[in-house]
Amino acid sequence: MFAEGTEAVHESAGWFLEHAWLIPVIPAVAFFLIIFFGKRMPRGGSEFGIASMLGALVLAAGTAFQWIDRVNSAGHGGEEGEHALGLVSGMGRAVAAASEEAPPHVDAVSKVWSWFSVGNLDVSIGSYIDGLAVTLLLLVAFISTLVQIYSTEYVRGDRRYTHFFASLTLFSAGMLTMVLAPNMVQFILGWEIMGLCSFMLIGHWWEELPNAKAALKAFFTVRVGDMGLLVGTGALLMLFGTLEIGEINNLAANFENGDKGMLMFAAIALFIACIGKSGQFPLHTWLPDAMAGPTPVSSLLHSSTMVVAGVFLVARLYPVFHVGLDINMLGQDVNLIAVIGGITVLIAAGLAFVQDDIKKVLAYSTVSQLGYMMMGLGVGAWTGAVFHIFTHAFFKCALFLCAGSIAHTGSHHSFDMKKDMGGLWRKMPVTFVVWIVSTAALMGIPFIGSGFFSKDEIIDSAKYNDYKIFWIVGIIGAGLTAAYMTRATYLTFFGKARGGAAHFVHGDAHHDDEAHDEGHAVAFAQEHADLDHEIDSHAHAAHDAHGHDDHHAPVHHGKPLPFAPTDSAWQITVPLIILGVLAVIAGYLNAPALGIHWFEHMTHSSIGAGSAMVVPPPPKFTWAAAAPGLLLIAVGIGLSFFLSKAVFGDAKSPFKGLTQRVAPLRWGHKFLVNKYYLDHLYENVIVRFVAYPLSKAAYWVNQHVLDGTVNQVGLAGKRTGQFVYKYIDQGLVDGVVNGSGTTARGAGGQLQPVQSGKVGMYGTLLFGAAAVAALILVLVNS
Amino acid sequence: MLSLLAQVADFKAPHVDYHALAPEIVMAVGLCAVLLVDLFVPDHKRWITGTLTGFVLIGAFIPVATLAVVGDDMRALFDGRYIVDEFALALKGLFLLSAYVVVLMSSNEMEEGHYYQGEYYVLLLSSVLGMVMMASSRDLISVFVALEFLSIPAYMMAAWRKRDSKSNEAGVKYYLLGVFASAVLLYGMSLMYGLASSTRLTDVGQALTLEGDKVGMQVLAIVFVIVGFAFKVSAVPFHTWAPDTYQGAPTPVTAFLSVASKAAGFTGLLAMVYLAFPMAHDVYQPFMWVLAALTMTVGNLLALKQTNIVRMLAYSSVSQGGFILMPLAVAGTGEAAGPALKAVVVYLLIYAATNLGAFAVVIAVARKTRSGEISSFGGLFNYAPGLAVMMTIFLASLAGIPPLGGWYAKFGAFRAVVEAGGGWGYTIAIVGAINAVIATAYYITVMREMWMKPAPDGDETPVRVPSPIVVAIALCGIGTMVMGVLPGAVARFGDLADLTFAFGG
Amino acid sequence: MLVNQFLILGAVLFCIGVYGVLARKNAVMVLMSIELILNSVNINLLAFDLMNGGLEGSVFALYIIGIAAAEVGVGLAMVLLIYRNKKSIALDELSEMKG
Amino acid sequence: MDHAQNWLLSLGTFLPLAGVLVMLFIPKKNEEEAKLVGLVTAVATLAVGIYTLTQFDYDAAGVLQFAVKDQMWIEPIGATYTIGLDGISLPLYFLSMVITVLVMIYSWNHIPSPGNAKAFFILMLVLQTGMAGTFIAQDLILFFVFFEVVLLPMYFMIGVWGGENRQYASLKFFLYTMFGSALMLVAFIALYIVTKNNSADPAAANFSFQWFMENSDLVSKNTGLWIFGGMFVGFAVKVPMFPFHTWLPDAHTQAPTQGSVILAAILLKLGTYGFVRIAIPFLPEAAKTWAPIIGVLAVVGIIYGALGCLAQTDMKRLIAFSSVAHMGFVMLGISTLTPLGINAAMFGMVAHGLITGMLFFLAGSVKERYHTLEIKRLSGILIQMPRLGWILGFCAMASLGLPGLAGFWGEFPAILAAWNPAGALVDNGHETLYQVLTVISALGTVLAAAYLLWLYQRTAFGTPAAEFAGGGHGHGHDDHGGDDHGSDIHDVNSFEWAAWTPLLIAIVLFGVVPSLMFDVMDPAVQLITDHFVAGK
Repeated sequence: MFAEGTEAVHESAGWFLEHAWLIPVIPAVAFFLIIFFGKRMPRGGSEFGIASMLGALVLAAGTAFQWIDRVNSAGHGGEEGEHALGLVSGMGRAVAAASEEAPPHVDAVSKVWSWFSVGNLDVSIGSYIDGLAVTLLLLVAFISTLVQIYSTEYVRGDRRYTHFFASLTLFSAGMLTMVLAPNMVQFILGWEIMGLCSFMLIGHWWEELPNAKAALKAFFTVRVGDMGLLVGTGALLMLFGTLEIGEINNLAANFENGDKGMLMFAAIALFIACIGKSGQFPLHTWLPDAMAGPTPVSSLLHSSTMVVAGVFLVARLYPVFHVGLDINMLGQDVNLIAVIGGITVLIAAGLAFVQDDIKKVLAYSTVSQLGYMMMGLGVGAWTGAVFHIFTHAFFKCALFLCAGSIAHTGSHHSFDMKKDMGGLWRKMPVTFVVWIVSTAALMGIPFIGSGFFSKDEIIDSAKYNDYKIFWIVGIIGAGLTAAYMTRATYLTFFGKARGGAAHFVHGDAHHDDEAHDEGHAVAFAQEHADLDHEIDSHAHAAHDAHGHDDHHAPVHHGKPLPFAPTDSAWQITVPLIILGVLAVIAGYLNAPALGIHWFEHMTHSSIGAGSAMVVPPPPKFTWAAAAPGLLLIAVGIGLSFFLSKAVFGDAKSPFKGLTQRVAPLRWGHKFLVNKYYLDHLYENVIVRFVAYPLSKAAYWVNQHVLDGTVNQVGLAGKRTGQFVYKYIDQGLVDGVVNGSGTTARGAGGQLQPVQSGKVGMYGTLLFGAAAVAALILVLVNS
Repeated sequence: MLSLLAQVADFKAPHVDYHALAPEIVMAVGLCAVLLVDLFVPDHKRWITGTLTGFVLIGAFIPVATLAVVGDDMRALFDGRYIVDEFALALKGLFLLSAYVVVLMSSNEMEEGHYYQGEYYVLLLSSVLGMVMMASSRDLISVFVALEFLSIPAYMMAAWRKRDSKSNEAGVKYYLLGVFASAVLLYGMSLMYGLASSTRLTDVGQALTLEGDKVGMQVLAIVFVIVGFAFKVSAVPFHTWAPDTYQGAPTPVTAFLSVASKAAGFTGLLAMVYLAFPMAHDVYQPFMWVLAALTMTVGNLLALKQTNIVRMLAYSSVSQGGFILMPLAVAGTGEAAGPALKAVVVYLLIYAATNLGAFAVVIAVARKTRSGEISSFGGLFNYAPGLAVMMTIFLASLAGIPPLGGWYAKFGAFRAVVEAGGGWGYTIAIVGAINAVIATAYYITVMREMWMKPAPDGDETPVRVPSPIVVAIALCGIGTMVMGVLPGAVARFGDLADLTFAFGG
Repeated sequence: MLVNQFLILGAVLFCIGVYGVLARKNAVMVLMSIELILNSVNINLLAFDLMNGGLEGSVFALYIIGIAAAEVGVGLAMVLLIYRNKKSIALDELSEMKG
Repeated sequence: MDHAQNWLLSLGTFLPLAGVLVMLFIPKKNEEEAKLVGLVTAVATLAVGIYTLTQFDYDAAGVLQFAVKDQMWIEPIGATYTIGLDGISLPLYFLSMVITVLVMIYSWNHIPSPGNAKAFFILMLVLQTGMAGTFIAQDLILFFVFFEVVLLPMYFMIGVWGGENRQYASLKFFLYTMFGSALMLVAFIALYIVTKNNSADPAAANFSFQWFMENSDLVSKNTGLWIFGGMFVGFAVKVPMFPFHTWLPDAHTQAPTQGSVILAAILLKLGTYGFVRIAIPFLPEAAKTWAPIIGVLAVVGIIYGALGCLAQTDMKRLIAFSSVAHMGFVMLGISTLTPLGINAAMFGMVAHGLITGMLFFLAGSVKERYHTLEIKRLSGILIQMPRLGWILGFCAMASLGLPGLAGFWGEFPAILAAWNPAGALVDNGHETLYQVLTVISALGTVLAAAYLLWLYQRTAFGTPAAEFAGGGHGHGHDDHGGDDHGSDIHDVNSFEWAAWTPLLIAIVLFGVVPSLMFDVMDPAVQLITDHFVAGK
């Protein structure tokens, strides 16, 4: 039934490389095991999930090792290096800065079976292993494993514990399927499975309307982008007559005299899918809402899976985008990918400043970092972008898990930094350390954080590849990142303990239940997203009515609320520590600053090269080039810390602050005013120069224009639907039909008087008709 | 005077083929027998007349059958003025069987209504005899005589419920308009005779060439003759009598009129079209086209409005008449002549079975509900599922839904007009197709009553259907279904194409 | 020619008959008008016979006369029936069924 | 192979009628017996179908198998009794049998008001014959007859056992379809006459498909356009394509669950099947001209159906409108005239049958439990009936075209195919039009996600409305019985499981292994599309 694929398979490619297709199969099987047997297992099916992820991880590791072997042996062989020659003999841009030697070209290991063939289209299924795929495989398997372990504690006692693990496992399976995909069909398969699982996971606590709506929004927004994926795939098929990714890349890289417009169209269409999936401007609005899901889900979604799928697609089909969008062509100072990525970097970073919800800060941070990756791909820094996927996964996952850890045992299940956090660094040391390390990585602090190496390469490439605008965007973004992360760090870990962190529950406003808080947080963002407002009160009423006794509070069933903030159980801390360590060291796999180009070496062949495609090699690292960025980072940290301390240190206690200042008020109004003015000045400095013009406006635009647009589009769609239905369908089209019936009956009525029942009338009719007929026919015929 | 005598002396009795005439003879004898029996049986045994009539009809059918089996060529009698061929036999069979079903339907009606049974059957038989003669007539005189023979008893039967003013009205309207139409027809025939100097249809056909200096007269003759038959087949605008008469007449009579009488009208029309007008198609075809289109459309539109089931069926039969006319509107000569003739005959056969069945169900239901309103059919499916299903079958067949007979009838008609082709052919086909849909609307109204509405008075006691009516319904039902599923297998009527030649055309 | 005058006579009779049928409300008058039409037909037939020297027209006319008698017999019987039920033979009153 | 087991198809098609005959003699009050006979007949028919599956020669899926040929049926008009099964017919033929059995199982304790199981089962069996017959008919007249046979049973099914507005809906259904088939019949006859008159050997003319396939070049372009137009109306009404679709929402909404399922699963396919089997191969020249029109209408239908869905407040009506959109994809696939597109369309038909059929089952069960399908009033199905809720979610996902489930293989290849319409269409300069259509149809997938998820979020998520809160799971006061609406609410019962499981499995199976169907259909489809390669 299955025909062995014809793709060239190196005779000794290695067992793992050839059996990489098992990697997604294992979690997929586990998914069904969990669905069918999970409830009966002692640990509710989580053991299947974790075991499968471990299995996948082992296989992925094996694959990675064999891939490394393969690259190394190819490097020694040397004869394959000539494939990459075109790379060096480029257009003269930045060639001088090229690293010592061109890495060898290594063929991907492809193992495919015919899935189905229809018409003249053959679709295969299997695995397509190269450096890029290996990177993501390892990453996904690894992060998924950790997140699953973390989740065993985090969602313990949840009423849909088993479902949760099933979804997580399927989610990973989907991502792995996509990563391995040898052709576009399998790619879409994995892509959409992820979309489905994100829907299930974000809406995990679907009893709350906002969660359900967030899930809907996530799926729907991504689906809007998917339109591009379908259309773009169609265009690729038309252009190249195949859907095999390897062939497409080859043909695109050597695209000489085909329909260039169509290729550009395909690239744009595909990129729209990436915009939706990777939360790029202007379709990023679903991402913060998606925080409605349980924190491990946010962590998984935002680090290694789902959102990087879009970036992965661009990286995977890089020749299509590179050629289609004229990246690295002389005279092309901007291109769509870079522009979208750049805009995303800035607006998301700006937005991160005004968030109170720690997860939302991280969410916008993710958006911003994804913007970096896109921008990197847009300026030709393929390696930097892919490496940024790699490093970002570790530290972002760590950050989210930290946030979860804080909420779990630190802040009384709240994510509100202003209300429920502060001063936690003493009480949650492990979390704190991991957070600090990961934040450093995110900020791009040299040597402490892995983010430095990857981000810096993107920024440098922008500069050396003559994309000056994006170089500026990059360093400003780096500064902003540093600043908002400092603010978040300060709010969370420093200053006075507030609210939940101080073990103070705000009366009735707070239910003892994480989901509810998350729900409220999301509800804010969702205010405009309601397709139908009328249902809200209804749903809430129903919710209140049925009480909380059987609710899904993650912890309450398991153990009593801890008395004071403290680090969580080992299931949470161990993954945190591992991730924290990796957040530091992962960067050293490719540290141009230290002359390490190992990662580039391993993945280089995945970029693709050909007569129509010349990607400049990464520039040589110089501290001078990195200096502006580092300077801005430092400024960002310093300024932000200073301002945060000033603003939040006092301003968060307006009552106390006021009473303290009420007495001086009697003596010197002016002094108070000044003091007060100072507070506001700080606020206003930030707000005016950073937050207000940029963030507030962006947020406003975001909420009212973009989000509003999304919702308005939804509403408009619904209204159009109603209009079409009411007036056109039921009125016109149907009306014509019904009308014709009425007409027929009416005509019958009109005819009835003829049938008067009078014989004389009948006779007249009889003879009259005959006479008329005779007259006409006689006239006609004579 | 001498010469006249000399002619008498030369007179030789014509050769009479008694086998060919056997059906007519059997009927004539039977007619007398029924009349006599009626005189001598006591009142409470008058049902014997009905039974006897049935036997007479079957007896007359036997020679029809034997002729069909034996005869592979046509038998011309009386100098070609009376011809027995397959066409004639098919229609004779149709008339006899229809009449038999009508007898089955009538027996209880007549018996329980205390009508003059003997006379009724005698009239029925004579009318059928007229029809049987019509099928063979190939001469103006015999056509006319047959037409009157079948009509005059029918006038009386329509008025059979003497004390019911509606029945009287039905009879009088039918009579007056019928006679008037006959008179017009006769005038046309007289002109034809003047043109052809012969009453034989084939001779007339030679004369009506639409050439020479008497074109106006020819046209007038053709139009008047067609009008006469159009009245008989109740084509619009000569249909006005039909609804009133159908509604007023006793239901079995209505069934008889709407099926047998109409078929007889078409028989005469066919004879005229194929033998007398073949060269005048420029005149009769446009006329027929207009008639067909009008008949289908007006009949349908008026039927939509009806609330009385019989009146609805009356208009329905008007519109069905339009479908039967349709092939004649474009055919009659050339390639399409054969299919058109076939289509008409097959249509008549299938229509007879279906329509009679529908009337039989109406009679059966009316025995319980005592109402002719469509709404009285409400809930029939609940208390008399058999009747409801049969009625559904008949109505669906009338609507032309496969696999019931009606579809094949319509198919044949459409095929004939499409085969004739040309703008006129396709246009009438489209008109017909649209009308087929409109027709469905009112048939389905009845189905809806039966299946989906509750009984109007809530009375759901089962209907007791007398066995003759059961037999009638069963015969019609089987006929309808068999002709739908295996239309090709219905005896030899499939080969009617040869008939065109049998006419000598 | 003589025949034409017969034919014209026939036509005139026909028209008078038709007018009678259409205009008269009295059933008996209508019957008589129909007789007029039938007789116009007879005149036509005989005239054609005269013209063509055949006999068929005459035979036809004989049939028509016979059948007309039968028709009128039936017709009068019906008129009688109506008269019994309605005490009127005005045709306009026969419009119980319509539409 | 030609005449091997040529009784098999006749048996499979007419066996249900034998069951009907038996059932006629069962008194109306013996419901159990009637149901048993009906079910046994359907199962026996399915067994014949399974046997057919096993005997089918999959390597020769392009040729007719189990064929009865050269058998005259109505000699005078040249109608033959030609039947046969090839790769295009097989899936639909078998699907019709499966659906009938499943619907009967479901009906076992779900006979809708006003009862009368005997009549209900008889109608289903008659429907089964009509549906199966349509797919095996290889003669235009035979096809037409079977095509029409399904009309009346469905009319009664809607009209007698339907919802409040059933009479209007059923009448509309009936008249619409009649209108289409009347024109279709005229077109059939015209095609026959034209080929016959233009043929060198008119005596050989008959109505078998083979005759028309062999003589498709005898029809002049202009005539062909008109004839195609007639067929187009007939089939388009059945599909239904915009703007002939307005009967569908009414019919679906008012039909009993079983009726909706059969309607969605099989009856709509008669139209699309007609396009693939009859209109396009018999009139290839006309098809080239009509294809863009079909494509445009299909895409309009996709968008229009989706917009219609968004406006609905009734769950069943929403599903009904979604059929318009889905059949739009099928028609889009057909309009490309490529092997890929037509294969996609064929796949889409089966997938839509499975998925939408399943959705209608679910709607029926929801209605039975809540006595309403108002989306506003429903919520929290997942809490009260978790299993049913998950199945609903599964089907919604399948319906919106999630890869890995059957629905995807109808939509995605259709979109791919629309990018690359047949060479003949490209020659005629329609390439750009088709590309625009592709983009718009892709928008349709987004809207599909919107309305289905919206439906799902509204009905399944959240907490149950107070009026229904009495029953179901997870509330700690399950058993108070009570007199509120909620007391009917229980999760999926065993009959429902029995009826649904095969569909659910099939949705996954065909989603994962689409080659199961593509391999069967492809050879037959290739034959049809030979006419449309570039330059021809």
